[in-house]
Amino acid sequence: MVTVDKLEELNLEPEVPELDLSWLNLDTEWGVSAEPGRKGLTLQQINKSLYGEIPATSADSSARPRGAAPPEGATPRMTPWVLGDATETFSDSAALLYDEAVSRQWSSATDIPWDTMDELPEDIERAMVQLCTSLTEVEFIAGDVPGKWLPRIAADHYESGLFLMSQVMDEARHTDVFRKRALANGGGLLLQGGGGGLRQIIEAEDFTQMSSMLHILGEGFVQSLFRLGELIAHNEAEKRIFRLAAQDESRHVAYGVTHLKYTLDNDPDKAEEVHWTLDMFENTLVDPDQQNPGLAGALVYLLGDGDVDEGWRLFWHVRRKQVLEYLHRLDVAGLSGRLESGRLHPSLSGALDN
Amino acid sequence: MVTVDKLEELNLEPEVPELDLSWLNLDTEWGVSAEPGRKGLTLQQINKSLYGEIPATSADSSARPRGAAPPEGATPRMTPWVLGDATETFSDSAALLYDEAVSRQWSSATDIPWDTMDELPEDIERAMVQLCTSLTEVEFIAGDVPGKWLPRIAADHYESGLFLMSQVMDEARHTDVFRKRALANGGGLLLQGGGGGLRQIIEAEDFTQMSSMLHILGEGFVQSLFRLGELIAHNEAEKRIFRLAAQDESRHVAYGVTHLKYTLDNDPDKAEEVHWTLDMFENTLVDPDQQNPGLAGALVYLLGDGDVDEGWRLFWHVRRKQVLEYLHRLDVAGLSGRLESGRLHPSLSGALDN
Amino acid sequence: MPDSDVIAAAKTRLEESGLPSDWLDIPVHWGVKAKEQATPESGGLRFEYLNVDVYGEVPEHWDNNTEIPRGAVPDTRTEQMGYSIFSKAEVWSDLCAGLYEDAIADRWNSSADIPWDTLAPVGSDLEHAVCQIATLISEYGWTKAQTTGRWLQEISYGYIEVKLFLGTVVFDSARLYEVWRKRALSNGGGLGRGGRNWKFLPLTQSYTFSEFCVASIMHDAMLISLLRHGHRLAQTEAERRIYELCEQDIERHLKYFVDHMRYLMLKEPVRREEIHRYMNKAEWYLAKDGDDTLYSALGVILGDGREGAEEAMADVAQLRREQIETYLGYLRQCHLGDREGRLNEELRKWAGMVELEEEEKIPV
Amino acid sequence: MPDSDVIAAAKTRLEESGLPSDWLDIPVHWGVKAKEQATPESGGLRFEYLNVDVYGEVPEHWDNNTEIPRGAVPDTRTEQMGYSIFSKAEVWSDLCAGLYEDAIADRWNSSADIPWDTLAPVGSDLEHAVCQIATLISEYGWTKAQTTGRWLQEISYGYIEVKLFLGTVVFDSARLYEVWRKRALSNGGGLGRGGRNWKFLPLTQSYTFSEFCVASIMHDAMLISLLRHGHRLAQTEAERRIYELCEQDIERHLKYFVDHMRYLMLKEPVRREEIHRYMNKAEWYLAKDGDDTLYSALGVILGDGREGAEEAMADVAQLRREQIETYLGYLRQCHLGDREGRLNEELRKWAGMVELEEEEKIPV
Repeated sequence: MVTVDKLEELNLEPEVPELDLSWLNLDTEWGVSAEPGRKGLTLQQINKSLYGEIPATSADSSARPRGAAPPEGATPRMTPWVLGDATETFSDSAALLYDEAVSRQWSSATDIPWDTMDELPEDIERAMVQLCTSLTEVEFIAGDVPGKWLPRIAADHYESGLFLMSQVMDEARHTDVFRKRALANGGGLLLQGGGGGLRQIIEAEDFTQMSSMLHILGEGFVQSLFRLGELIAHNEAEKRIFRLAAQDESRHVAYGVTHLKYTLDNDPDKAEEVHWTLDMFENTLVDPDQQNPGLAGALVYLLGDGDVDEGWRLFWHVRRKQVLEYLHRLDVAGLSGRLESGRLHPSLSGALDN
Repeated sequence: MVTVDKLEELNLEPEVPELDLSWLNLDTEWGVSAEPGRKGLTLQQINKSLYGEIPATSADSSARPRGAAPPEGATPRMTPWVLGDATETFSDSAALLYDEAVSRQWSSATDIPWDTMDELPEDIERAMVQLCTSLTEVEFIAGDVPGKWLPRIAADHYESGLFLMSQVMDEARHTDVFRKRALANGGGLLLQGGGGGLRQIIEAEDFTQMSSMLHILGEGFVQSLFRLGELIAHNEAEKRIFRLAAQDESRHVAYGVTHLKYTLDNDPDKAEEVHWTLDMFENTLVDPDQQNPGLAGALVYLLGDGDVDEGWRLFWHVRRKQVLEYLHRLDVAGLSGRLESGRLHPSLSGALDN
Repeated sequence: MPDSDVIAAAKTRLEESGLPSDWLDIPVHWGVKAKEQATPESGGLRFEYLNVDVYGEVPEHWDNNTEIPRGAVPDTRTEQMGYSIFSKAEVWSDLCAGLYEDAIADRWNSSADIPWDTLAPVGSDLEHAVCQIATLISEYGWTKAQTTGRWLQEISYGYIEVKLFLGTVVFDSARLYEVWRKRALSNGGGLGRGGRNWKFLPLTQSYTFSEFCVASIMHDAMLISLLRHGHRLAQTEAERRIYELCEQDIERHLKYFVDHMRYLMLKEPVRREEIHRYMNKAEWYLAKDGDDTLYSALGVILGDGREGAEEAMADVAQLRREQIETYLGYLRQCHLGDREGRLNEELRKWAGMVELEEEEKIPV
Repeated sequence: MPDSDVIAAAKTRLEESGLPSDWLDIPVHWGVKAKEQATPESGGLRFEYLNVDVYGEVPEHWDNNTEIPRGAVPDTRTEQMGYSIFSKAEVWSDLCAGLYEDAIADRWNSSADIPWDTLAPVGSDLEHAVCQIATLISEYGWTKAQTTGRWLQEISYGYIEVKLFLGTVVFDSARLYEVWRKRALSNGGGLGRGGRNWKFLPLTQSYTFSEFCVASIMHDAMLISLLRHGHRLAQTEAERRIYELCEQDIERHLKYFVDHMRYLMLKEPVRREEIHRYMNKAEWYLAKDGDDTLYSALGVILGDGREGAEEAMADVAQLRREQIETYLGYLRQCHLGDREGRLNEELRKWAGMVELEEEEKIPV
């Protein structure tokens, strides 16, 4: 802590700020008393009266909290622009998901029983650290992307902003925990993944398109896999990593689904644009030119515990579940019919036949 | 030119595109016949009927030309966002200024009588190349800035877009011509200018604020100086450079003034924000910490032709003219009262007393 | 079966199945076992413990513009990802990894960790004043999260520790936003008036990360000086706790910003004048924006209502002086002690410092 | 008075007047006199002639993030300006300076240089078709200017020649936009239907300049193949002139893009696979976006109305094949001849090329 030294050259009395009491008589909503509930005082509990009303559009690029009075005098354009339409970024569940995120934070240093990791056979250890190499890359981008979008969220839609801020934290922890696993037990980091759609997520310049790639398809697939983490894990530490990470991913997926639902409910024309994006992103994910040589081999190898045929069988089991859950999420969001219309990429619909 | 070689492996008939005639029956304005006038077929002449109507707001971030029918199917978000309100970027004179820009392009290679440059005394040559070093820096940023803003201009307000495209070209030529002068006659490039407000122009995230700095104050001061180029030039080549560059700057200044006028006519609240920006930018221009050591010395030296006292006298003559013309431009744009209210920076209002 | 045979057999099985196996060819640093340091006494498996062997070598210049983890083998097919920071000097502090783990260990929850039930009605003036302060701190929390967050996409993987730590800053800032919003909306009040935000432009307009860091030092110093008066300003245990917890977070952020700037000043002393330029800007906006809402609200609290406010303003002036002193104190820690002699004129008045001699102005 | 005395005297006068004089201390390369090459026969004082002595040394890496002119003496106070491209390989072509001057020498004016009075009424179908094509070319001109323009703020002064040339590309693209708009609005027609614009995403979303260049090669190649059929497509001298002048501009742009990519491939061959990735993307969007409006409008023109359009589509198919061949031809010039074997499936059909063997797909 900096001690407050007297400055040597300080030899005058400090100027006294002018007393201005105009803020005592503002026209804001007054008399609000949110009461803490079972989980304490959550965002949902303070979203009452005027303060809980979500403006459909916001032209305010400043940091003024929703419901506060505007300042006197001019304000600058704080960020190049904000996404003013609620349909661009909002989700009815954002406040709840943020509350959950705060209460379910965990520590990769202390909440993983690292001491349960015994030495693994070298082939299995290599496969695991290869998988973790790929996962730490994926999670790295997954944190950069919400960071990119933060300055574009209107303060009037603060719930989505807070959710994204919590996602930045979650993804830092995921980047961290998979790097820790790679370096914890003798293996180290192996082969970079070579892209595989990460660039597509970060380059998107439409929030809903980005979210449909990142939250629904990308993190959705990851979550489906993590929920089957028992098939991959070889000890309690690894199981716990997948379980805790899956819990985080669930919030991100839920945000994506509820955001898309909010958007489509209010702007049904957006559906075709999202379909286009998914056409592109599904194609990228299965494109041979984009294949991730490490991830593919390591995952199959781990699933079969060294038995590659068994690994393939389980891989298709996982993939089938990924695709079914993906389609289900789209249904919930109101974007149905990709399978029925033949729009789902053949390599994904093919997985349903296995 | 690439000759169209037959590809060796080409052994099939090319696929025939599907004939779709739906575009023959669109709902766009039809039967428009613009007629060329004295200066040929200018933008102003084709701005007729619906095609000449400027939408007050545009939500279209695509490249669709104003008045064209929208495509079938979804369009992506082409740019992160566009400045949809006409008040953000429009100027009633933009079309005219673009037409002028096209017809008044000149070549720094062939339109400057470089052979009129005789050897100058070394002190004068050095002062001139120092001035040109500073000017080529200023013009460099002046081209980057419209480049930055181009993707943000709505296609529906294409006139401003075209104007900025012409400014990019003009500034390339200015960057070029002052570099040419610096290297033409034995001197070379001297001392970098150290900032002096250039960063403030490029970092601004509001178009009108940017334009008030770049077009009105920055280029305005430069134009006032160039119009007195006779005081600095030592030969016909230099005179021609200042004269031609001043002509270009006039268009840029005119755009800034007419844009600000358009904005204030339609959104008077913006005035205070622009005042704030000018407070900051005037302060930067005269801040001792921002001073450009080369420019100051070289300019005074050149004005006095080596006689520094005379140079100072003429410097204040120039500065007075710069300030008067600046205030006049603000008046025309509808932002009056900076002098009267004492808001004009003292170092500038002081120049009026000289 | 010896390990080499195990791997050879694995390769054969993968290849027969049409799967790539080159990931098995990569030489492995088999000795790297970070878990061995992960004891409860050492705080579990902290990120610092990963920095062994090649994985701990943080390069002066990182030249890969993809998401490749530091220490992994590149795949040259990968698209570039748009990072722009490849220089250690621009972002580094040795404290990052530790501060990241500290932030996680110190985590708190504004819903459950604040004793909200200790809130009790205060006079209307006081409630207005507390809510006004809450509104302005919320606003800064929002700005801090937005402006810190945007740097993530700029910093390359070479400096992963920095990015992880910034992730905690974003999250802490979210909490700074919401805990004060909660305070404003939980005791019969409401939000006050937003600020004019000009003072935040140096944060939003930063072109270099270190520029963002000095502007953050200024704003965080202003805030922490205020938070340190929490014991005087708080009316209840709930508020006292909010002040304390926020102070702990901001202190952690400042540790990083300060240590990074110290590192930069040592590694690239030639940037001193450039950095002063950024401080000129940050201070100019702070001084010019200076509306008196915050200080007036403090006056109402310290004066226990509007009647006593006028008298309390002398106390507030001392507090504002402390803000400037604190800011300069942090700068001294970064080897930027020369700022004292160059501080903005207005801020000198706030601090009661003598005026600078007028410099000769060359008006070009 | 010897020169050194002249300078010393000048310094004294400046200092007595309180003006800085250090700019007079800078060692001057007194021999640099570019004007000596500026004869009418050599095209006046072209930018190429400036590249002498230190001023002509274009560095592999430029490490100054300000607006400092190449060859000037730095002022370390200067704020960084946000440039991101500091590598010669990423932007360079030796042709830049010359192409910049060529662009200026070739300048034309769509108001006065097109014989608009030669326009004459054509049948309604034909007018619709011409206007539809004009609409789509306008759209591309707009996109080209916007997407080229945004690179200016990224490229540092070290590569000033590139920036000057890109300035002409922006301006040419403005003209591409407006001359076709003028054509649509001057002969009793109007604008047609806008395109879906997905195919332009590879231009707007580029993260590296070279990625932008390959996408530009693809789009410019598509356009120039069309423009080269101007003699068949034009109904009047005015249109013929428009086709010719636009072709001349696009040819100049392609010269730069192609020569730059050639340079990059020679200097950084390791980037080949990454560049293919960008082409995958550009081609995928082009193929997927492929609405048939443009080709149908060409069919109506070549078929002299809607009745003959069906039959003319075989001709249009040949033209579309030429577009792909032209694209591949330019790529061969950049040492990217291997693209032929990796071209997008759909575009292979356009070109009548045999299908690629299906690769084993690993669906992860």
